[in-house]
Order: sequence, then structure tokens, then C-alpha cells
Amino acid sequence: MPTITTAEAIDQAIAEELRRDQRVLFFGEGVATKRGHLVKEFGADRVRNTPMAEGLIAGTAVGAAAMGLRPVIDLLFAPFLCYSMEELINSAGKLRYISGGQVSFPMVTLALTGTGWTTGAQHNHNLEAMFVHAPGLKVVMPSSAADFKGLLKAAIRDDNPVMYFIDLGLLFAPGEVPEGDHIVPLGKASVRQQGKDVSLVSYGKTVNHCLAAAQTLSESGISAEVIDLRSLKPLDEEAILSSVRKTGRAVVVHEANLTCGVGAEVSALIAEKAFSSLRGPVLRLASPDVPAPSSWALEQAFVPQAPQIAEAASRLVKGA
Amino acid sequence: MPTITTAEAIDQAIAEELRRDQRVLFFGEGVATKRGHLVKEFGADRVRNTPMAEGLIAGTAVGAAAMGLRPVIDLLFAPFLCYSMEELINSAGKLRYISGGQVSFPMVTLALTGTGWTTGAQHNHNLEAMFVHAPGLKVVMPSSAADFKGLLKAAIRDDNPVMYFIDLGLLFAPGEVPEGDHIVPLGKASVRQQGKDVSLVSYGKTVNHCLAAAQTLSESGISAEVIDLRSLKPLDEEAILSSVRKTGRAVVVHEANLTCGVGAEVSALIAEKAFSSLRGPVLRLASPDVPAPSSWALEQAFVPQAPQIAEAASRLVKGA
Amino acid sequence: MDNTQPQAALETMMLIRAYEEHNSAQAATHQAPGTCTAVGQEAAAVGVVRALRPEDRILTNHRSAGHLLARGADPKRMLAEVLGRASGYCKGKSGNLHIAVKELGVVLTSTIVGAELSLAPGVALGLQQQKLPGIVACFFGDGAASEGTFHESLNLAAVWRLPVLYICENNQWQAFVARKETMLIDKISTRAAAYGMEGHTVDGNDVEAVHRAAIEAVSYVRERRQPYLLETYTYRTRGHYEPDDQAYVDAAELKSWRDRDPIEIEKKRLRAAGQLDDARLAEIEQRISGVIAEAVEFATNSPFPDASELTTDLYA
Amino acid sequence: MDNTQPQAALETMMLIRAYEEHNSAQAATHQAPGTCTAVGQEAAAVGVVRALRPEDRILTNHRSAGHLLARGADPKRMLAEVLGRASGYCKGKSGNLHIAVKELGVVLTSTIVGAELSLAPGVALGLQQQKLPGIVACFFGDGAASEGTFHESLNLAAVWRLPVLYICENNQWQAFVARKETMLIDKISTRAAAYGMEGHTVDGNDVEAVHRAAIEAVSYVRERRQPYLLETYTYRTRGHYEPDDQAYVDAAELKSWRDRDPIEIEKKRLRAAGQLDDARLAEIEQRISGVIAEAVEFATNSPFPDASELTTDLYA
Ligand SMILES: Cc1ncc(C[n+]2csc(CCOP(=O)(O)OP(=O)(O)O)c2C)c(N)n1
Ligand SMILES: Cc1ncc(C[n+]2csc(CCOP(=O)(O)OP(=O)(O)O)c2C)c(N)n1
Ligand SMILES: [Mg+2]
Ligand SMILES: [Mg+2]
Repeated sequence: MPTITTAEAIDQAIAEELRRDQRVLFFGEGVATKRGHLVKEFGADRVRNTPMAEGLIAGTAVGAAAMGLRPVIDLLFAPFLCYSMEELINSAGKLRYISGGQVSFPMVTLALTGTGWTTGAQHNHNLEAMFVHAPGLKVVMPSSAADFKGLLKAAIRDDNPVMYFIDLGLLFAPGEVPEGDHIVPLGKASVRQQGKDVSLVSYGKTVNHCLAAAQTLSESGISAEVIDLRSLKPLDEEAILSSVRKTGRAVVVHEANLTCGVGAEVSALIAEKAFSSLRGPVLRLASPDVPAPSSWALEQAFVPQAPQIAEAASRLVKGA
Repeated sequence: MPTITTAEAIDQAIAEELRRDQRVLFFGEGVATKRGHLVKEFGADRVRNTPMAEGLIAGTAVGAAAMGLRPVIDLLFAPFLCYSMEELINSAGKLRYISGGQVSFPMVTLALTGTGWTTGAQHNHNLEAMFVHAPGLKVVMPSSAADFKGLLKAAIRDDNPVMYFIDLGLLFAPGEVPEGDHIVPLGKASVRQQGKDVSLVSYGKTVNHCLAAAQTLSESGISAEVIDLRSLKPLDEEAILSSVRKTGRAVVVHEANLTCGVGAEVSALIAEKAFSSLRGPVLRLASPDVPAPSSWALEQAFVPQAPQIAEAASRLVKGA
Repeated sequence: MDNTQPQAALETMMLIRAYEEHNSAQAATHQAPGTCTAVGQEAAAVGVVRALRPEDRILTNHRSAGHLLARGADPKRMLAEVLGRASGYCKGKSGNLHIAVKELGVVLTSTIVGAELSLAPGVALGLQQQKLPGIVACFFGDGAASEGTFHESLNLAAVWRLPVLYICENNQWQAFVARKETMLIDKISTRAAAYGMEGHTVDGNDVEAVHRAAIEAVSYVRERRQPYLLETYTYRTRGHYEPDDQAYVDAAELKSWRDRDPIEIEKKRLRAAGQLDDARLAEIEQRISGVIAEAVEFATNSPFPDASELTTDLYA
Repeated sequence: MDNTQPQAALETMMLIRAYEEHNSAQAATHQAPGTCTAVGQEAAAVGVVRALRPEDRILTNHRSAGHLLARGADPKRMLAEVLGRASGYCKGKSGNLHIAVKELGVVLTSTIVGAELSLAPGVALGLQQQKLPGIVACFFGDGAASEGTFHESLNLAAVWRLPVLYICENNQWQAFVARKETMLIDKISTRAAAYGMEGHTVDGNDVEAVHRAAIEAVSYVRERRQPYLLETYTYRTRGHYEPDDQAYVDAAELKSWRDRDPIEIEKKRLRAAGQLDDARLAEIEQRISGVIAEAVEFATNSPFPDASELTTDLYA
């Protein structure tokens, strides 16, 4: 399997889908400039720069999707999505339902987020949970190059609006990606490491922190299972529950702010549906409820790191 | 104590605070038309109509608040907040932190939401959890006329941006409101009914459904405690946890969509911090993850009703 | 109804009026949910919609009954939707505020003011990319013209040369706020220049003038494949939402516009031209009463959606 | 630096250039985080900021170094902020993208393009309601002029007669997109008419022309208490963000603008007027090197914020 970066995986996925399906088009601020090779191959009408107007870029995707196109839009950094909430939440998420099923919106919205570039809170805000909460959307946030590629291709083929979040800390991380038409279905978590004492449930870059923590834990004889959610909506309830039913313990980890984050949903799910298997409280590790700071020193302190995860898991296993 | 409606309580709170503090001002689409008495008393420069521009109404509040005014804005229906997310989330919620504490934003944003008027999903969307998740904001959603008044006055006096959600199903509900300068502090839940077998935790109109359920439950010998959160951020963790530590059981109820709603946070909190007291799973009752339908028949089916709450609680108590 | 007859436009206007007055009366006695009417604006809707072809798409908003009826929507299914019945165009999930009728090209309807503007370029892009015939007619109000999405929409349509006919129904009101309170300019069509676009304002209470202007505007968009801003200058003579006592409306202003009722203007013109007389009018009125009665019969006898419908139509 | 001397504007432009080139060089070797520079646009910043009074407020954005330095911000604390140090203006929480300096009236800085526009009317309302002196100078780019909030902001400021001087720095680029790809018009000041506002475009590479236009515009806003749109027509001669190879930039276009470097234009003019010679220039250059060296020294020796700072400054 070839090893490529996340950025390359994303580019490949878009190129392959543009090639496969005439209805796919790709636009956003600087998309045509930054991906000249796509313009060259697919033409300036399918790969477009736009004016600065995030709301309208999203609205245009919704309108085009209603007409049978399959737009992919790049809204750059996740906080800029705040300009597009009306179009994404009230139009893309609701107009199919409101119309009694007359229309559908096959569209994908890309956005970068996360710590790593010290850009501060207006470029780095993990607000994926807002879209998970909003009805009618699907949400993915992969952590490996293979999943970035496979989930993006699946998202483009899905007949519904999909929010596709890219943890910018992973953008240049290399990973093996299967050749050919590699598809990862939406709604399926991945067990990144098998274990029996505790389930570490996460997504995005903190999956790697969980894997590192699992390594540390194994050294002290604790066997941790690491679940990468990948899809946040639909959420793979079965994968979460069957892991916790096996281990009896869960630590839920993400970089997004703690309160009302996806971790709250995962924890609530476990507390409701795997309660009888639980051998201890369901722990959550997430960033505190503050905007993401810029300074490198603070940015690192913002994210749950491997030692904290290992410490929490080991505390849980030891019943302390 | 005089009995007034929620609508009157809100109007009184605004009028009293406009009277008390010159820095308070009130604007929004139709505010001056619909509240002519306030224009008469406080002048056209403090009570203003605006053009239709929800983003800018919110941005103007943020800018004015930074200059020492204390704006109250009416954004009408909660889905319209989607046009104001940039200003509320990226500016009001973050610019104090980003600037290292140089500015503060004493401002209140009003929005109606909820079932009851068959307006459909673009006027009725309980998206309060999005603002609970966003850092730097406070969020309240009262359920009694007294709390509507007292929390709004407290919100206007708070030095931070407060989102004030009004369940439209309660707008004309009467309630007793203490005379005088009635203030309800932000961040404090209210125990609406004491009980010992199960905690029903809710906010907004479903508090009333919980109270009705508690009545039913008491008839079959189950003593339910009803907690009205009132403030969703800061969340009164102590009130929730001490209730659950006492009863050992919790049913969390709201009208907002289930996934990543405030109920997920409450449930996760319980699963982490009151785990050892739990005698059964933490249950959640919420609307399914769909937009709010218009038709009366569907609108009623959308909201958790008292019988379902009673049934869930009684199942929990019976350990079935 | 034969669409080519000179009386057809009048009859459509009268049907819209009758339909909306029925809904208003029902709302006044709380027998039906409130609706937004466009009483007084019928010429603006009918004059434009009659200039469109079947392959054209229409985007409308909360004040849509005129556009829908002029397009040939079935009053039965519209009323059923207003009453939240399963037989409504949207199975009762919309209610009156966002009725879409895809089979008529009314492809997306949103009640978020400005959303029609945010969606129109994409619909037009769908036509453009797939080399489909037709243009997009996007109806919005003077209030929507202050939303940021107006600016973003017209600019993109201009730059991408999208076939969108923007129709601003300037009815002087934005719910409870007078338009004059919200902008310093009087004619919204002057904003077209900011985007390198052409625009024009027409008397929105004269259905024939609107129709002529619309025919020109439509062919401009259809032939040049580029957008155009047409403003119909008119007045909302009922309240924002039924019921509404209009206490906030200047009585003299309201009267001056009621005196220019588009239906009366057209009746007078047709009578003067010998194309309308009392008998003919009575015939039209009778036909319309029949249509309304039939719609009421159909809608009120239709069942509500089953609770199981709550979770359908979410994902495709 | 004596602000009244003819050389003062030049020196400020040169300081901005030196500061930004220092940051660019550091970013090129990954010794500092990337920043957005406004190299080539110094005249636009300096000419306007020098026309303001201390009581005026300034809103700026991601490309703020010119505005801040022209306003008298301390390069030491700016650079410390860029490097994420506790001694930065925002304690390292901002980094370079949204530096606010309240004590200088730079009261709110956002890196969300358009946010300065959404905040300006409120800041001006704060002045208006509290009968404070001063106006608001709101700097934004040609890209921001396509955001919906531009439309909403200018319209409200016009209707409410708010003292906002809107300054559009039309630098022909919006990150990696050429302005011409994003609008059919050439001068953004023409959009003022859509709001019943006055506007004007000035050569943004001539600091004296900008200054004269700014003085007029500022006094218009100050005296009439109503908004005005001033466009400085200029060019971003470096990339969007450091480092940036500018491979997407037309070389001839870039050269034609580099040939009109605002610093060189002003040097030439002052030399011609006998107000500048090599000795004087060397003196200025030396002073500036000293300032930069001092800033680097201060910033690099400043500590990072303590981890406990992570949760401070959230609520008031
Ligand atoms: C974003 C948004 N804000 C507010 C409303 C509430 N509202 C519904 S219609 C309306 C007035 C719209 O005015 P205009 O655009 O002129 O259209 P008209 O109703 O006059 O046809 C308002 C304020 C809404 N539906 N959406
Ligand atoms: C809402 C938003 N969209 C996109 C960006 C990314 N971005 C930063 S600067 C920029 C270009 C801005 O262009 P313009 O307004 O002309 O200002 P300039 O950078 O040229 O000074 C872009 C696209 C952003 N910061 N905010
Ligand atoms: Mg109107
Ligand atoms: Mg620019």
C-alpha cells in the first residue's frame, strides 16, 4: 500500500470522484488557485474559486444539490462555518424534511480545525458537535490517511449533506492507503486497537494520543481498546457499546470543548445502554470550555495528551 | 404575589432594567413597533427597530457592549440565530479571551423556540445546546414566569454575553412573580419538586411535563424529584449531582433533539460524577433527531410528554 | 382557465385574493393557523409568474400563495398543507410557511428571510452545469434586501453569469417595520449597479405593466444567461401575519394604496376595453368560490399525518 | 519620532516594512509562525491612521501590523504576541491574527473576514449613545466587501447615522483569489450608493494623496456624524501569508505595482522637495533597525504564558 499524507488522500479522493461522476463539482475560496491540477483536468466550470461569502458558498451548494449536482465545498477553517449556519442548518439540514421528501442534498462541506498551527480561536474551533446536534446532516472526522480518503469518497457518494472535518494537526501525517476505489462507509467506527480492560473512545488527532496512551498502559499491564469513531453522525453505537460491554470501562477523549461535545453523547449513550456492564464511571477528557489559545504553550495544554489519558484510564482500571 | 404571563414578565424585566441603567438599550426587528410603550418611556434611541440583518444586529450588540453599553437584542425565532453565529460565537464568545481580557461583552440575546404554534422547523428549533457548547457564552432557558423575569434581569446585569431562550409554548402561561426587584441568579437550578426515588431533570416546557409525570408517579407510590435547570451554562452541577446521589436514578428530559443535546451533558455528568450512587441507567427522553414538523399531530409527537416520562421513570424505579 | 385570455390574469389575482381571505377569516377565528398573506400584491405575483415557462424554476418564501397559485398549484393541496394534513404538498411537515412543489418547479421554499436568495444561484448553477433550459425566478421582499445574503447572492450570480431573475417585491413592510426605517434609498433596483447588474422598478399594482416588464426581464435573463433585478413596487394591504390589527400602519398611507387595488385597476381596464362585464365577473367569482369550497372540503376531510411520519423524510 | 514632520509618514511606512520583513524572514525559516503582511500597502495604512485623533477607535483584521504601528503600538509587545509570549498585547492568546490594543483605541480585532464590518456600527453606537467624541475607522479588504456583513453594516450605519469611516483596502487579492475573479465592478466605493452613502477611491500607494483624502473623509464623518466609504486602491506585493511563493500571481502585474512602491514614491517626493537626503535616510534606517532589534530582544526573551493562563480571561 502506498504511503501518502492526509492532504494527498483528500486531493486524491476529490480527483477520483470528479473523474467518476460528472455531477461532482468543487468550489470555494482559492480552490481553483490551490488545486490547479484539478482545474486542468476537470475544467474551470467544475473547479471554481468563489468570492468571499461563506454563507452563499454553502447556499449555492444546497441549491445545486437540489438540482442533482453533487457539490463539494471548501469552507477553509471551521470557525468560518459560523457564517454558513443558516444555509447548512436551516436549508441543507431541514428542507428535505420540511418539503416532505421532495428534494435531497448530496453535498460535502470541508473544514479544517484543531490545534497545531497556533492560529488561535478564530481558525481553530472544534465545533463538529453543533452539526451532530443539528438534524438532517451527517458528520465525519477521520484520523488516518486511509480513512480521510475512504470517508471523503463515501461522503461525496452519499445523497445527504455531509460535514467533513479535517484535523489540521493530521494534514501532513503520512499513512498507508489502499490502492483502487477505497471507500469507508459512513457510520462505522474502527477498532484501532483491541483491548480488554478499558475502552478509549475518540476521534481526530486524539485517537493518536489514545494509541500512545494504550502503549503506556500496556507497559503497566493494562489492556486498552482504542475506538476511532470516524463518523460522528451517524454514530456507530454498536461499536461503542460492544467495546464497553466487553471492557466495562470507558474514557471518552476529544479536543473539542467538554460541555455538550460529542463525548457527552458517547458517555450518555454508554450510561444508558451499557450501564449494567460498567465497572466504574465513564470518564471524559476534553479541552476546557475556553476558546483555543494561540500561544504554542497554551495550545498544547488545551488538548488532552497521552499521559493524561493513560493516567485517567489507569485510575479507572485500578478503581481509585 | 401578582400573577402575570411569561410575555409580561419579560416585558417587565426589560422595562425595569432600561429604567435602572442608562446603558441598557434594546433593539431588533420590530422591537420598537411591538413595544411602543418602551419607546415612549425610554426614547427612540434606546428602543429601536432594525433592518433585517440578524448577523449585524448581533454584531452591533457586540460592538456596543465592548464600548460599555448593555444591549438586549431580540432575534425573534431561534433558527434565525443561524444568521448570527459568527457574531455570537466568534466575536461575543471569543474576543474577550483572544484579547487577553481587554474587553467584555455585557449583552443579552432573546430568541423564541419550541413547539406549540405549528410553525415548523424554521421557526422552531431548540438549538440552545450549540451555544452551551460554544465557549464564552452563558445560556438560560426558564420555565416559570418568575424565572423568566428574574433570570432576564440577572442576564442584563451580567457582564458576559447571555443567550436567553424563550419556550414559546410558555409565552402566555401565567405564573406568580414576586414584586420588586426580583433577580434569579444565573447558574442555579431549581428543585421544583422534592422526591426520593428518581430525579427528573429538565428545562423549558418539559419541566411541566415532568411535574405532571411526577404527579402520576406519586399515585403509584413513586416519589420523583423534579429539577428545573433554568441555566444551561453555567450548569448547576451540584444541584444535579446531589439530587441523583439522593435518588440514585435519573431521567433527563428536553424538547431539543436527542443527540449532543444538553441532556447528553447532564447524563455524562451523572455517569462520571455520581456513578457510585446510580441504581440504574441514566435515561434520556428528547425529540428524535429530526427537524420539528409543522402539523399539530406531529408536533405533539415530537415532544416528550408526561406519560412517556412517567413510564420511563417507573420502568427505571422498578428496575425493569 | 385559459391562460391566454385577457381575463386570465384577473381571474388568477381574484383566486389568490379569495384563497388568502379565506385563510385570514379562518385565522381570525382560530380555526386555522395564521398565514402570511400578500393581499394587495397579487399583480406583482401574477404579472411575473405568467411570464415564466414550465421549465423555469421558482424560489419563494413565507408569502408564497400568490406565486404558487399563479404557477398552477392545486388549492386543495395547498390548503391541506396549511392545515397540517397528510395530503398537503409537504405531507403536513411544512405547514403554510415553506410550501415547495417540485413538480411545478417550485423547488425549494424557505421561510428564513433571505434564504431564497442564498439558494437561487445554486439552482441556476444546476441549470447551467447540466445545460438545462430555463431560468430561476427568485422572489424576495424589501426586508430580505437588507440581509447580507442579498449582497452575496447578486454578486455571485453576476460574476458567474447565472440565469437568475431576482424579483424584489417591495411591499413597503418588513413584518412590523416600515421599509423607510430600514434604508435610505427608495428603489431597491438601484442596488443592482453595485454588482454590475441591470435593474428596473415597475409599478407592482398594475398587472399588465408588471407582465410587460417581466417579459422583458425574463428574456434578458434567458437569452444573455445573466442575472437581472426587477423590483415590483407595491404595498401589503393586510397585516404581516393573520390575525394582525395593523395598528402600526399609517391610515392615510394604507388608504392611498387600497385605492390602487391591483384587482380593481385591472377590472376597470378590462371593462373599459370591453373585455369584462358583470356577467363575466359573476361567472369568474362563482368559479373561484367553487374552487375554494372544494379546497376546504378536501383539506378539512384529509387525515393528519400518522405519528410514524415523524421520522420519515429525514435522510435520502 | 515627531509626527508633524514631513518625514514622519515615511518613517512609519519604513518601520512597518521592516517589521513585516523581519516576520517574513523568520517565517521563511520557520523560526516564527507565519503572518499576513501588507507589504506594498503601507501608504494606505499610514495615510489614514495619521488622519485620526486619539479619541477615535480603530477596527482592523488579520493584516493589522500597519494599522497598529501607525497608531503607535509598541513593536515589542506586538512581536511578543506574534511569538505567543505572555508579554504580548493579548498575553499570547491571540497570536498575530487578532491583536487588539484597547489603550490605543484598537478596541476589537477579529480575523474573521468581515467581522470588523459587523462590529463597527456597534462601536459607533457606543460613541453615539454615550455622547463620546470620536469616530470609528473600520479597515477591511476587497474580499470582505463581498461578505454579506459589508452590506448589512453599511446599510445600518447609513440608516442610524453612525460615525463610521469605512476604509476598504482594495489590494487586488483575497488570499489566493484575484479580486477581479470576485466582482464585475472595479471600484468598491461605487457600492456606497446602494446605501445612500458617499464614497471615494484614492490612489492607495501615494501616502500624501491618501492622507488628504482621509482628512476630508474623517472630517465628513466627524462633523456630519454619518458614515463614509473610502477606498484605497493598492496592491499586496507579498503573498497572502508567510511563506507564500506567489506562484499564482501574474509577474507583469506584480512588477508594475512593485514599481509603484509607496515607500519609494514618498522617498522620491521628499528628496525632490529637499526634505530627505542620504544622511537623513541612513539615520531613519538606523533608528528602525534599533527598534526592530529591541523588539526581537524583548519578545524572544519573554516567557511563554503559564499553563494556568489557559482558563483565565474567559468570563468578565
Ligand atoms: C431571517 C429571518 N428573520 C426574521 C424573520 C421573521 N419575518 C418573517 S417575514 C418578515 C418580514 C419580511 O419582510 P420582506 O422581506 O419585506 O418580505 P414581506 O414579508 O414583506 O413579503 C420577518 C421579519 C424570518 N422569517 N427570517
Ligand atoms: C470568514 C473568513 N473566510 C476566510 C478567511 C481566510 N482568509 C483570511 S484573509 C483572506 C483574504 C481576505 O481578503 P481581503 O478581505 O481582500 O483582505 P486582505 O487579506 O487582502 O487584506 C481569507 C480568504 C477568513 N479569515 N475569514
Ligand atoms: Mg416587504
Ligand atoms: Mg484584499
